[in-house]
Amino acid sequence: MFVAFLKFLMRWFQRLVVLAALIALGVWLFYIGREHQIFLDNKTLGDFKALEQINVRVNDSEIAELMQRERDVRKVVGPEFEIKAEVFNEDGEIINRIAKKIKINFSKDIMINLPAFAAGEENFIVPAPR
Amino acid sequence: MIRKLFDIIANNAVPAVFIIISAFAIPLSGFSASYLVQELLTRIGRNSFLILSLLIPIMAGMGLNFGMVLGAMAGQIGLLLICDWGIVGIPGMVLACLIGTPIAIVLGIFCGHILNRAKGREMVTSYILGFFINGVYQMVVLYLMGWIIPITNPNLLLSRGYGVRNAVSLSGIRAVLDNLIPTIITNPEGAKQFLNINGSGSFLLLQLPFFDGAIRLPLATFIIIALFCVFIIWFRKTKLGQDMRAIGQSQSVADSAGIPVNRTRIIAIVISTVLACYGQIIYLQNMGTLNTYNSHDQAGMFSIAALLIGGASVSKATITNVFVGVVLFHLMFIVAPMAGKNLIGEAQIGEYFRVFVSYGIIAIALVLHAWKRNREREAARRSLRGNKGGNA
Amino acid sequence: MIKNFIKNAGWPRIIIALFLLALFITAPFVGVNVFTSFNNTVVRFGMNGIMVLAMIPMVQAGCGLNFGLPLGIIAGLLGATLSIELNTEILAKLAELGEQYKISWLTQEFLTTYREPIGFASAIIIAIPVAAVLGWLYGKLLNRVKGDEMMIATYVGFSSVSFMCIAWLLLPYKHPTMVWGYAGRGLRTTISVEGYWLHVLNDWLALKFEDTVKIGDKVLDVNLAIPTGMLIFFAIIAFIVWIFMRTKTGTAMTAVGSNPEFARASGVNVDKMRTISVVMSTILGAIGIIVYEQSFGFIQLYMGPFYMALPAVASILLGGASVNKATILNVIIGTFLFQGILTMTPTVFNSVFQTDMSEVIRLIVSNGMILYALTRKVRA
Amino acid sequence: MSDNNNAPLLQLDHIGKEYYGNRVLSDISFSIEAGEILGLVGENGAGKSTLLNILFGMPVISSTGGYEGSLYLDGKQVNFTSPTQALAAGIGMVHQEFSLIPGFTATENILLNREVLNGSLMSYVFSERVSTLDRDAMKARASEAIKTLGVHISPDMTVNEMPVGYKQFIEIAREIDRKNTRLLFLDEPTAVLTEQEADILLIALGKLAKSGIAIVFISHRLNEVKTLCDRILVLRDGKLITDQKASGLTTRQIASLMVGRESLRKEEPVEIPDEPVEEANVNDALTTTVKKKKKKPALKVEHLWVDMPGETVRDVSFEVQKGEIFGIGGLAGHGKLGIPNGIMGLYPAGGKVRLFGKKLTLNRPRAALGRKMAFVSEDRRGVGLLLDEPLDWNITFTAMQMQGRFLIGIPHIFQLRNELAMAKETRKFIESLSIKCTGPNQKAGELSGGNQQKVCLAKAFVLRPDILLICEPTRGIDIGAKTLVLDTLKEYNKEHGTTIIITSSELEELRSVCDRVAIVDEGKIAGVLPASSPAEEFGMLMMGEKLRSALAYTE
Repeated sequence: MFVAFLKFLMRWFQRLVVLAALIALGVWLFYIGREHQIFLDNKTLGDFKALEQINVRVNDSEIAELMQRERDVRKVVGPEFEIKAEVFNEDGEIINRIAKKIKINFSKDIMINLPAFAAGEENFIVPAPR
Repeated sequence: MIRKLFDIIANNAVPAVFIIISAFAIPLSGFSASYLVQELLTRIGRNSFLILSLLIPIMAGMGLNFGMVLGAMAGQIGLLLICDWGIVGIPGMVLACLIGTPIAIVLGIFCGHILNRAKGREMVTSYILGFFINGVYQMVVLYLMGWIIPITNPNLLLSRGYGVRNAVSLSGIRAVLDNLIPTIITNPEGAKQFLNINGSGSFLLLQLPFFDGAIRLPLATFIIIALFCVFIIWFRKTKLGQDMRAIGQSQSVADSAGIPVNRTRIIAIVISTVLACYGQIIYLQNMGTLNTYNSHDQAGMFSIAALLIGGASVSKATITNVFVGVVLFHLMFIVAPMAGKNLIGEAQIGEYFRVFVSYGIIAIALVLHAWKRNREREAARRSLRGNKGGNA
Repeated sequence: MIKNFIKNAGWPRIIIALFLLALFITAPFVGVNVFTSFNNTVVRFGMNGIMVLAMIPMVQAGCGLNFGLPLGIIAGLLGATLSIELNTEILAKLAELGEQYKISWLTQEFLTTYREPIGFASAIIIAIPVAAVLGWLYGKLLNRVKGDEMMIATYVGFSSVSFMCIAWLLLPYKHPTMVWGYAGRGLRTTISVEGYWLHVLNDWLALKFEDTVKIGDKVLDVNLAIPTGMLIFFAIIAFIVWIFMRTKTGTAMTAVGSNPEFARASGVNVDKMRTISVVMSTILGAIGIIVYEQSFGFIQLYMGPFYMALPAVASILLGGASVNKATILNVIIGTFLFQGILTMTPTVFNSVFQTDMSEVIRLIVSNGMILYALTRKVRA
Repeated sequence: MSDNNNAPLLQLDHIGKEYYGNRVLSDISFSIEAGEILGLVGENGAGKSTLLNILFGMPVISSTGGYEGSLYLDGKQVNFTSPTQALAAGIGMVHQEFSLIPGFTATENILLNREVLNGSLMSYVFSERVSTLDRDAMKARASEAIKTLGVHISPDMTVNEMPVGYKQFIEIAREIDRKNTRLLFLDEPTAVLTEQEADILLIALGKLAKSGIAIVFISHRLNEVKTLCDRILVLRDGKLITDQKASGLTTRQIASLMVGRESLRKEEPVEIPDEPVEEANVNDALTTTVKKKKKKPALKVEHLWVDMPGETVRDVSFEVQKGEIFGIGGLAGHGKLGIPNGIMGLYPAGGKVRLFGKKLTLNRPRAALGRKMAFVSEDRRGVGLLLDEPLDWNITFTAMQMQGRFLIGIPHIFQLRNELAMAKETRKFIESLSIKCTGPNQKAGELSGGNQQKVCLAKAFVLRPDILLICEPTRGIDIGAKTLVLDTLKEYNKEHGTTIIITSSELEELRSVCDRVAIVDEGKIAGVLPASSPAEEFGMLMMGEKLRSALAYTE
């Protein structure tokens, strides 16, 4: 009787474990499979003046060349992406190179303020436009 | 002896007729061989899984599971949700399956209970059940989504703010499974050309010496289908499979032997519904667009027709039937409109012809089944007299 | 007492009836014109009644619900299209006959005045033999597949509709109002019956009111047109069916449905009775669709008749019939309830939720009702 | 408490059972030891199947209020509420009807739901049902079980390819394979076997018993019972008549114990007709037999065969005189019901049937009814009645369809049913047969069994038949109704001179009503006796013994 009950308990425990594993799998898939839109925004934000030109590459995507007050969007899949930027001055010379890995975790779309990003500031992520 | 020969012909009459029709229609259509092979491979990958999901209820003697559309709907709900969340690629597909599974299980259990209450008319009941659940599905998708069930992606919603659009683009998961292992079949000559253009590396090249043209093979999908076939073969060998076969042949005997008949029947339907859910997801990843209110309807009818054309009957179906059926049915499907156009100058005729064939073949299969069953019943009664009978 | 009533009527039926009642009660409060809705319900009742009536013979003879109704509808469509195609020929022939046999009333003037009713009648007269032949074949088929009638009927209906799709394209119809203009052949998907027999029954003896009614501080336009002719036609057909079920053959048919073994042991030819019932059902389906078309105004070809069986099946079940017992009263109650829901839900829901849920409700109600009937035990 | 080692394997203590107030078993007590073979014999309706149902825990019993008395297994009281429990306790049962799956092999059938499984991880996570079958081990086990029976059947043969005899062996092998089976019930296992097969089976059963399994053997072949069994129990009318060593009984004694009323005469007030009546009947029977040569018989049947499932008629010939009440008796399943059903055309039949000298077309109920024959089916609810229709329909329908009565209108063109006339006729019968109902409009399904039977009789009487065929007139109805039905028949016969053929499992009933009684055995007539012959002789005929005296009447 007691053994049977234990077996019953065991079986339900196992089922719960399997269920939990499946839910965890779902969450993980959600995490790694989500597609995000990364808005790249070369606009003045507070103290950070818009840059003359900045070329940005998100992961392996096409390079976005952004002049002053320009905005572009790139799509990435997964919780993390790499962003590489080259900042140009008026003469077309590269004055700064930045590469950074950014985590977005579960949030959907984000916007990167490039002047702030180029300045090495931490708060360069702003809410995505609707 | 002659009777046996007659039986063999009778049992394979349907595939034979289709081979003959195709033999006439293929030249009429004027399609090239490589085009046909490409189309067929695509469609085998697209449809086989759905059709395979029909096998298990047939094994359990429940006939053709017209209720498989329930599973298809569950899969579509999974797809709609991942679309809204923006989950793409293989993770998106797997997540859609993961979401669809519990819905399919619940629907399957419901369907199983209903069918247990309608023994002897499983098919017509599951057929009507499909319509009924379709109503519930429409209620959910058309009114609750975007209202109670949060849907935020404006590309999915109707302009009124709730309810899903009629056509949803599945660009995020389009052909992800088919192209997971990109494979090209071509002849050595074509292989060289291909390498020149694309460079080596990302493609698996299969070279067949006499092959004309180059076609893409959805290898990953085929691997999944092969795995599924292995699953079915394995399943037949399990105790559960054995119990289903027993129930399929005689419910009363199985019951008196202590096999839980109703429960086993429900399990059969649940398995079928869940598999149909996966099948529909595979189907739609290939298509790339979801017709929110129509895709599932056609899934059921075409799958059943294909299975029957493959030589299956209401009470017996094998994996071979599935593949023969999918090839023959879709061969006709591809060829008929063109053949119709070239023959009568009206493509519409071919369109209607293939619809007619789909329905007609199901009707004929059902008639033959009922007829045969009634004849067998009579024969069984006659055999009771034994050979001592004195009609001499 | 109440328990018994619920048991006899069945929960789904009561819920649906209460639902309809609730719709009628809410309607005035949300600004729906109840009179118009009621009028629409009556019109739809007349349109669909005969097709629901077509269920009776087969149910009574134990052939189950006639999901193969599209077969009868096809016969009706053939009758309708042929009557338009041959309209002038028929009239000319009648005039000729009038002269030849000196039939005093059959004059040119009579023919011009009654052109539309004659067209309507000829549609029915052409449809009946077609339906009889199709029904006879269909009945023979159903006799071979006893026990599986409903599923096979469904697919016989579907395949015949899709077969006719090809036929509509190929049949040598010529009449310009019916064929595609650009190709000069192949019938159109919808054909207007205006100028032929639009509303011949609806307008015959129609009662029309126009008035305004004050309810509280609201003023409602009452604009009623009761299609008396159509209702009378329905009543006549219903009476014929009623009488038929009381003849020797009708009695035998009922007995076959009730217990085929009993009927056989009493010397009744079971298969013959079943065939007769199928023929009757098919003929009624043919007449039903023509009546439907004269009110609707269009002949719908191609995939039009595809799902026409389901509403008829649901209606009779809603009216209290089971898979093997049905009466005229079931038809009347069921059709009224079903059509009532169809007319009331869109209007009321539109006013309350600003959305049209009627399609979804129709799917759930009709199929839920069929499902309920199918899952009930038929015989102990 | 009690010493388990000395307790019998199974002990029945004052077992009794009532179905809806009908007593079918009373005060049955006996016991079985391991390795013993017990023969259980009795007529149909003696209570054998009820006893088996109780022992096997069939749901029929518990759903109708359980049983009286108690059962002991190894000295411990048990009460099975489902067959599964009985199986678990080691009681096996081989039913009369095969319970085999036709498309499965012998192995699969023997091990049905007891398959040998390969263990796997999957089975641990889900349930045992997802383990694969170990076909080799299954085959080995099946072969062993078949070998125990001493027959050679390939374990890979599918059941639908097997001759009938093999199927029976497979059934038994299945019970043997159950490792814990200690007690085996066999219900008429030899009925479908050839003599040779039966012999093999008997030997196998003997071997089984030696291995310690107790066997309860039910058969009507008394020779087999006598050779095989250690002890013989005779059941009659729900009572245990005798329980003694087989060696002390002759088959003739057994037969007389089964059917014989002689020994019971003192306590039997119910259905024994008064002596004078019986006397008269004998005289009638004799005179009719004498007159036979001169008069044309009302019904002459020659070499009739009928395909009625479970009641196959193989080769039957007999004659019935005009005005006679002719009885057909015999055990269930031997074809007595097939005879009237075949004559009426309800089941495929062949042979020659002459009605008043003119040939009757078989296989067409219309033909039989058209010749003024009427039929009351044994299957009241299935064939006899329209349960969902009112009484007047039930009673007048056949007359309406066959004789065009109860109709108004122009014949063959337009005839409506005359509900007034129908109701009037029905009321007449409700009164004369005292059918308890609310009126002609009540549905037939709502009546009790006895009243339904009266409706069936009324339906036949309305036809004003020359010959009336009645099957099981008293099956499933209470005693009061029984007497009324039988009296009605007798009266009807006397008043209208109608020839009546009654088929019944209850021999006493036949003997009390009929002039002559034919006994059917294995699809053939074993003999025809005047009703006054001793019950014992009827018993012997039923058991398949040929009687010289009976043969005289058959010709």
